[in-house]
Amino acid sequence: MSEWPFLDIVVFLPLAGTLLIGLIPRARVGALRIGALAVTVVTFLLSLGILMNFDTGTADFQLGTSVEWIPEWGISYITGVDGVSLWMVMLTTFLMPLSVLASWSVERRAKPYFIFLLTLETGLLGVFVSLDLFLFYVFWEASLVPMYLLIGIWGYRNRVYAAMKFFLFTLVGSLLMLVAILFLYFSFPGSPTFNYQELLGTPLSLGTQRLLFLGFFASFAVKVPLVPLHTWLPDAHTEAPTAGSVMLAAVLLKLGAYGLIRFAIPLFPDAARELVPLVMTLAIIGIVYGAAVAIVQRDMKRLIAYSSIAHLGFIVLGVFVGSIQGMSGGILQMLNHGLSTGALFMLFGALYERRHTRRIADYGGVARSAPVLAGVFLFVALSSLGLPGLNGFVGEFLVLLGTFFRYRWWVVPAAFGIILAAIYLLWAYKRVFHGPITNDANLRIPDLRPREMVMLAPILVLIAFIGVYPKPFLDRIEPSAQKVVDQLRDSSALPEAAVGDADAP
Amino acid sequence: MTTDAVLAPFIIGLPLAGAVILLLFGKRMGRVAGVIGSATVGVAFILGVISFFSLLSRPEEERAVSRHLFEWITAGSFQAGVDLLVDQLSIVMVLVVTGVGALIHVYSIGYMHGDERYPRFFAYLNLFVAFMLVLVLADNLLLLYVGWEGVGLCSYLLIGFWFERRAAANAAKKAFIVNRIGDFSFLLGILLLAFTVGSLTIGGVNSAAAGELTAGTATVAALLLFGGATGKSAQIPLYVWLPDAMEGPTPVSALIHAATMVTAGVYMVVRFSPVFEASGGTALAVVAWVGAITALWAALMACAEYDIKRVLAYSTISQLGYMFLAAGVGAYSAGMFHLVTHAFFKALMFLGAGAVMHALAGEVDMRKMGGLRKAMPVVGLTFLAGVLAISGVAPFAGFFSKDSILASAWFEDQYALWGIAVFTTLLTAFYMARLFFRVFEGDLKVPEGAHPHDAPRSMAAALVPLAVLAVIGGVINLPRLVTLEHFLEPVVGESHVPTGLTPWVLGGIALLVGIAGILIARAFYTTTAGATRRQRLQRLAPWFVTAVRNKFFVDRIYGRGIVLPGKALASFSSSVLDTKVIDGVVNGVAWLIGRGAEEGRHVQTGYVRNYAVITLLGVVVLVGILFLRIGVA
Amino acid sequence: MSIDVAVFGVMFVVVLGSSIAMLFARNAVHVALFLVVTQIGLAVAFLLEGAYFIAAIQIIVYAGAIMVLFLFVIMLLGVDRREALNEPLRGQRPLAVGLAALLAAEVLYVAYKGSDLITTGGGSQALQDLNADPGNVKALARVVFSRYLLPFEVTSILLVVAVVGVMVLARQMSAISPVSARSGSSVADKEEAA
Amino acid sequence: MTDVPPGYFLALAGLMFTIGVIGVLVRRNAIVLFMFIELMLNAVNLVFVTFARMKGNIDGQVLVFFVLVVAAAEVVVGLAIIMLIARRRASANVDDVRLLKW
Repeated sequence: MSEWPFLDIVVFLPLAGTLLIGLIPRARVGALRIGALAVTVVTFLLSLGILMNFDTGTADFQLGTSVEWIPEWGISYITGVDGVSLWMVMLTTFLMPLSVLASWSVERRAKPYFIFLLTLETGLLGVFVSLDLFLFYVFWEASLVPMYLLIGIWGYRNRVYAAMKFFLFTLVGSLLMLVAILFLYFSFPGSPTFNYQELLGTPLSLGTQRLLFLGFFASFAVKVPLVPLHTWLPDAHTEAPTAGSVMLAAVLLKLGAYGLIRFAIPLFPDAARELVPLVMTLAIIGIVYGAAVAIVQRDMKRLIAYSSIAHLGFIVLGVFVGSIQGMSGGILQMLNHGLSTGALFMLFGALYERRHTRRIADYGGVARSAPVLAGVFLFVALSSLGLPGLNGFVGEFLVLLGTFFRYRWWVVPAAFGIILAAIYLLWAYKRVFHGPITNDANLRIPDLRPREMVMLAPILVLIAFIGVYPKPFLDRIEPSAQKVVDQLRDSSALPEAAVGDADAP
Repeated sequence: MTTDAVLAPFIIGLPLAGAVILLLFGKRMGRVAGVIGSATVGVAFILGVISFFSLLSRPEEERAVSRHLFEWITAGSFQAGVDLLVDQLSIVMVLVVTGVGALIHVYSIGYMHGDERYPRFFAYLNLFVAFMLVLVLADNLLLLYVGWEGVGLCSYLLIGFWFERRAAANAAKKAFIVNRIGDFSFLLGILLLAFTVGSLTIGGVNSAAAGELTAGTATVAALLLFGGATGKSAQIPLYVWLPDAMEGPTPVSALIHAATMVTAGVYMVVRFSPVFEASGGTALAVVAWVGAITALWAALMACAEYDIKRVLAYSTISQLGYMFLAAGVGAYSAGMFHLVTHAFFKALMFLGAGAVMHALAGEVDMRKMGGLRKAMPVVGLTFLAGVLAISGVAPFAGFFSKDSILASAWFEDQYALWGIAVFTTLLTAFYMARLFFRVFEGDLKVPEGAHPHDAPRSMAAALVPLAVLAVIGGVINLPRLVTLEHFLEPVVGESHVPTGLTPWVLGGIALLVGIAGILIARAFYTTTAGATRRQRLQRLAPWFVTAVRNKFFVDRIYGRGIVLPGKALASFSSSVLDTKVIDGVVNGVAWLIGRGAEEGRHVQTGYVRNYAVITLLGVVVLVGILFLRIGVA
Repeated sequence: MSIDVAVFGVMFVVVLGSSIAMLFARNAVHVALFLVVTQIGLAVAFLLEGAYFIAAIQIIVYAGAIMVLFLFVIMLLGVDRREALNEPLRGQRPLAVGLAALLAAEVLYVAYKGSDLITTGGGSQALQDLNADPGNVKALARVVFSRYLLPFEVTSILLVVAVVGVMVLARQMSAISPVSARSGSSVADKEEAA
Repeated sequence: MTDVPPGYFLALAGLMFTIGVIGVLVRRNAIVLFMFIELMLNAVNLVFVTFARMKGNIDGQVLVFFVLVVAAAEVVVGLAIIMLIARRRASANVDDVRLLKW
């Protein structure tokens, strides 16, 4: 069973699925939807094979393949998953069918839409499983294009500006990364290779490491996004169609954090260690700034976008504090944010379909006309603001705990972000769902339809499940997380600030 | 496994299951929802009683059983499980929560009758009870935090139950956010303890507090935890949410904002008393003083309030202050005792107020009421029991509990605190009597169109038992007889009530002060002469009256001082930093490139000959470079 | 030696003079005629350097066929059109002359410094021998049909492409005016002659 | 064969080429422009022939042969295009054809 190359099949199945979609005539929108749904569902089911065959006990890469691609230049096709990428792959395959469901109302140019959506899935999955820097870069850029088109063609009014901004921001970042990759490639002492695992051992001076780290960091920081490189996100989120927002928030943003964990830290551990204060400062600024700005947004999608910035700040903070709690929490939080923010976008997308406005002020009292929608929204919002018992809390708590273990005072502004999260989410919730109905258009908003319930139910179940019993997730994350933490920490210089150290603050 | 350990998960599970069932299928149930909701809590209460007796049946030192359910969060060396602890303290809380909770559920069947979201109400109530039980049964600070935030959530849901009303929606949001501010502090406390102690189990934390924890760490940890308590238990400076929370349905106010949730802070302080003790006095002093000042502060505001529910809300804040005062002077069992009796009489009064509102079509302004005792005798009588109990009139429940707090303060040599507490007793008796006289005594006065009627059966079914408990509740801690104090001793440590004449004298003073308060209120509010006396008194210090009527401007100060600047800063970030500065740079670069291209493209004149000249220039330069590079010959 | 130098001198003056005259001739026909003179002068230069065949085709193809083609087109477009004296592009003339002077200086410098350097192999003598033994045309033919066979064939393709291209253009021209068809075909004819 | 030094021929070629360049740059009639290009080609031919003499083999002359053919093709197509443009715009002035500006 495990001989099956599940991983590679899962990665390329959506791309193959575009051929299927290509065969369906353009006018048969219904068939297109069903086709896309079928492809994504099958992909998800196959990805369960990855989950089942995953060996919990090891931090090594598993289930991958390795074939030479362009041997002259040391380029190979190498894939594999570990505890970090496993969940990212699962998150992608899990959310994709739901995104297709969220795209049910796409009538205009449905065929290319679904083709791009499926291409996007392959691109994203490819990023998460590539263990060859060249391959990684190819997928990295490949995931950019379909998203750009999704925003630029199926977005809302200001979509071209948003798509362009998104594209240029990310492109500038990734070009710096390309330079860094090439530099690394040429400084590798052995026979030239892009193989990630071989490159890990490249001897580099600290100065070089620092530059290369910043090169990678530029790309990932834009994608995360860290303040002040974040302004593409609100625009892109606001203008993107629902499924685009979902994938953007849930998976695309994770590429940045994932890249930091997979590439930036292990490849340049000394530089990473040295630049921890910088990255942590940016992360914390992101937490507080993102949340504060979210409070005053008038546009619901913008608000959620800014909340993403705050959440991603938490993730980066956890990744860089250099403790296993922070790292595990950060990785789990990547999953959590994908679920809850994805669901928030789906829910608001559903609301948008009913009312065709994103302005918060246009709503009010919706809980009366659509109680189930309101209830589900509240549930997801609570997950997003870190209510204990739901998934967000587990990740946030671990991040804070990890931060506290290493950098005591940094935890205060980070935890302050939790208050702000409550403020912006509940205030927005109040303005949208509570209060009297002042606008007659809100009087007859249909409640969630069965399709939407089917789309949301799996997410809600997972949100509650991770909140109550995160152990299966943490168990699989921990070995890989530990490995990265070890790389980030110079064990000789910093003693393990283990739980139980009784030194007083 | 022992009976109590086996039962513990079920005590939580029943209301939780009720909540889930009601949320999912409540819509189709109609009135049955109320019955299911009440039944789950009722059965949970019975299970609690069984557990209680099972605990009692064991020797005193074995009355704490912990049960590990499953691992929750594990990362590296950090572990937090879902563990339940049944001991003397938690079982008392379980009994209060489920007992009072069950009565209020029953009451709600009548009170919420006809509401369109009737099943939803019971779902939320059940969910609340479940979270509250998680809070009190948790054997682990992190799990306690789950309950802690969970009850906050339910409080949010229930305050905003009538979310169509703007005030209700605002109050709900305010409650949650203010609580979150407290929780921020609480969470930091948890992190600190997790770091220094390494374990978050109650036993682990408390034994570490007794042992290796330094005074400095303990002080910081205790104060951070207490910061959480000020939010949840509505103490200065975070009490502002509670009066607004009265926008919720009255049973909610009774259950959450009087009897149970708001006392969670007190429970937590008592639970982690070793941490507070370990700080060497500082933390406890802060707790005591915050409690005392809050008690006085809230009592003052209660005197000027006309909204009956808000009077009760301020009174709750004030009484919670008493409990913290008790905890602060080390009289944990006294605090717990007052917590229990307060749960009885305050729930009773809230329910009574609810019955009044129910009868008067939702009217809450006491100026529009009067003489209702004749119209609704059951309510009037039971309410009177509550008033007497809270005013500390012997032999009602409040007398005993309040007296033990006052005595503890006195014997801990905290005379200033004692003085404040006694004065507050006077105020308490005054404003409660004022409320009673205005609403129930005098000539019949009702808002137009209202037809006052006595409480329906389901409501009376809750009022009467609570009234009985308010009357006789004191017996659970009759000095040197059956004592709660003694029962709780293994958890909170011995309390030493001295013998001799002093306790009697102190008790007498408290009693006299309480009666005095009632008499003053009678002088002011029952006769027509009272009104003129009132005016004369108000003229003495008009600024004070204004200040009290405006709640000392606290809400306004918070609004102007924190919320507004915060919002302004956020707006600034959003509209200036983000759109002008950062996006300005981004768009500026784009503009610059565009502009440069716009200018630069004029190089393309379209004249072939122009291009040819440039080409020639290139050729000349290239040949020149070749000369320089390789030279000739 | 003397006669060679004299011939070279006369050729030099004629070629350069008529080139410069091209610059100043207002009328396109005059320019063309001066160009013919230049090319004939060049043919003399070729003869001087022992390139007899090239000298011949220089006169036949260049001065003959191609220049006739030029004249043909000038006639078609109108003979008496004269160019205006003014220069609409600012700085074009001084810039052109200046840069050209620089270029000339560079080239002349190379000619002055480097003329001896590339004199390798047999030098003039070897070429003289070739011209003597198989003869200039034969020697040329041997090289063209052996070493340069492929380029030669490619050239023929180029010519075919040019022919086809001109025919396409001629069709477009006939869409503009019926007269043009004739000129198009005549171009193709000339081409074949070349 | 002559014993005039090749440098003189090269100098002549260089001057011719320069004159051709100037002509292309200053004249505006498309046909005239073309003729100056021919002049430049001729200058190059002279260089080739001179080099052939200097190197003592005939390859340089072969190249002239090719240049000639290319020049012929170029002239044919070029003149056809000029004709086309001149007919459309009633002018053979290169300055009039500047659609590809900015």
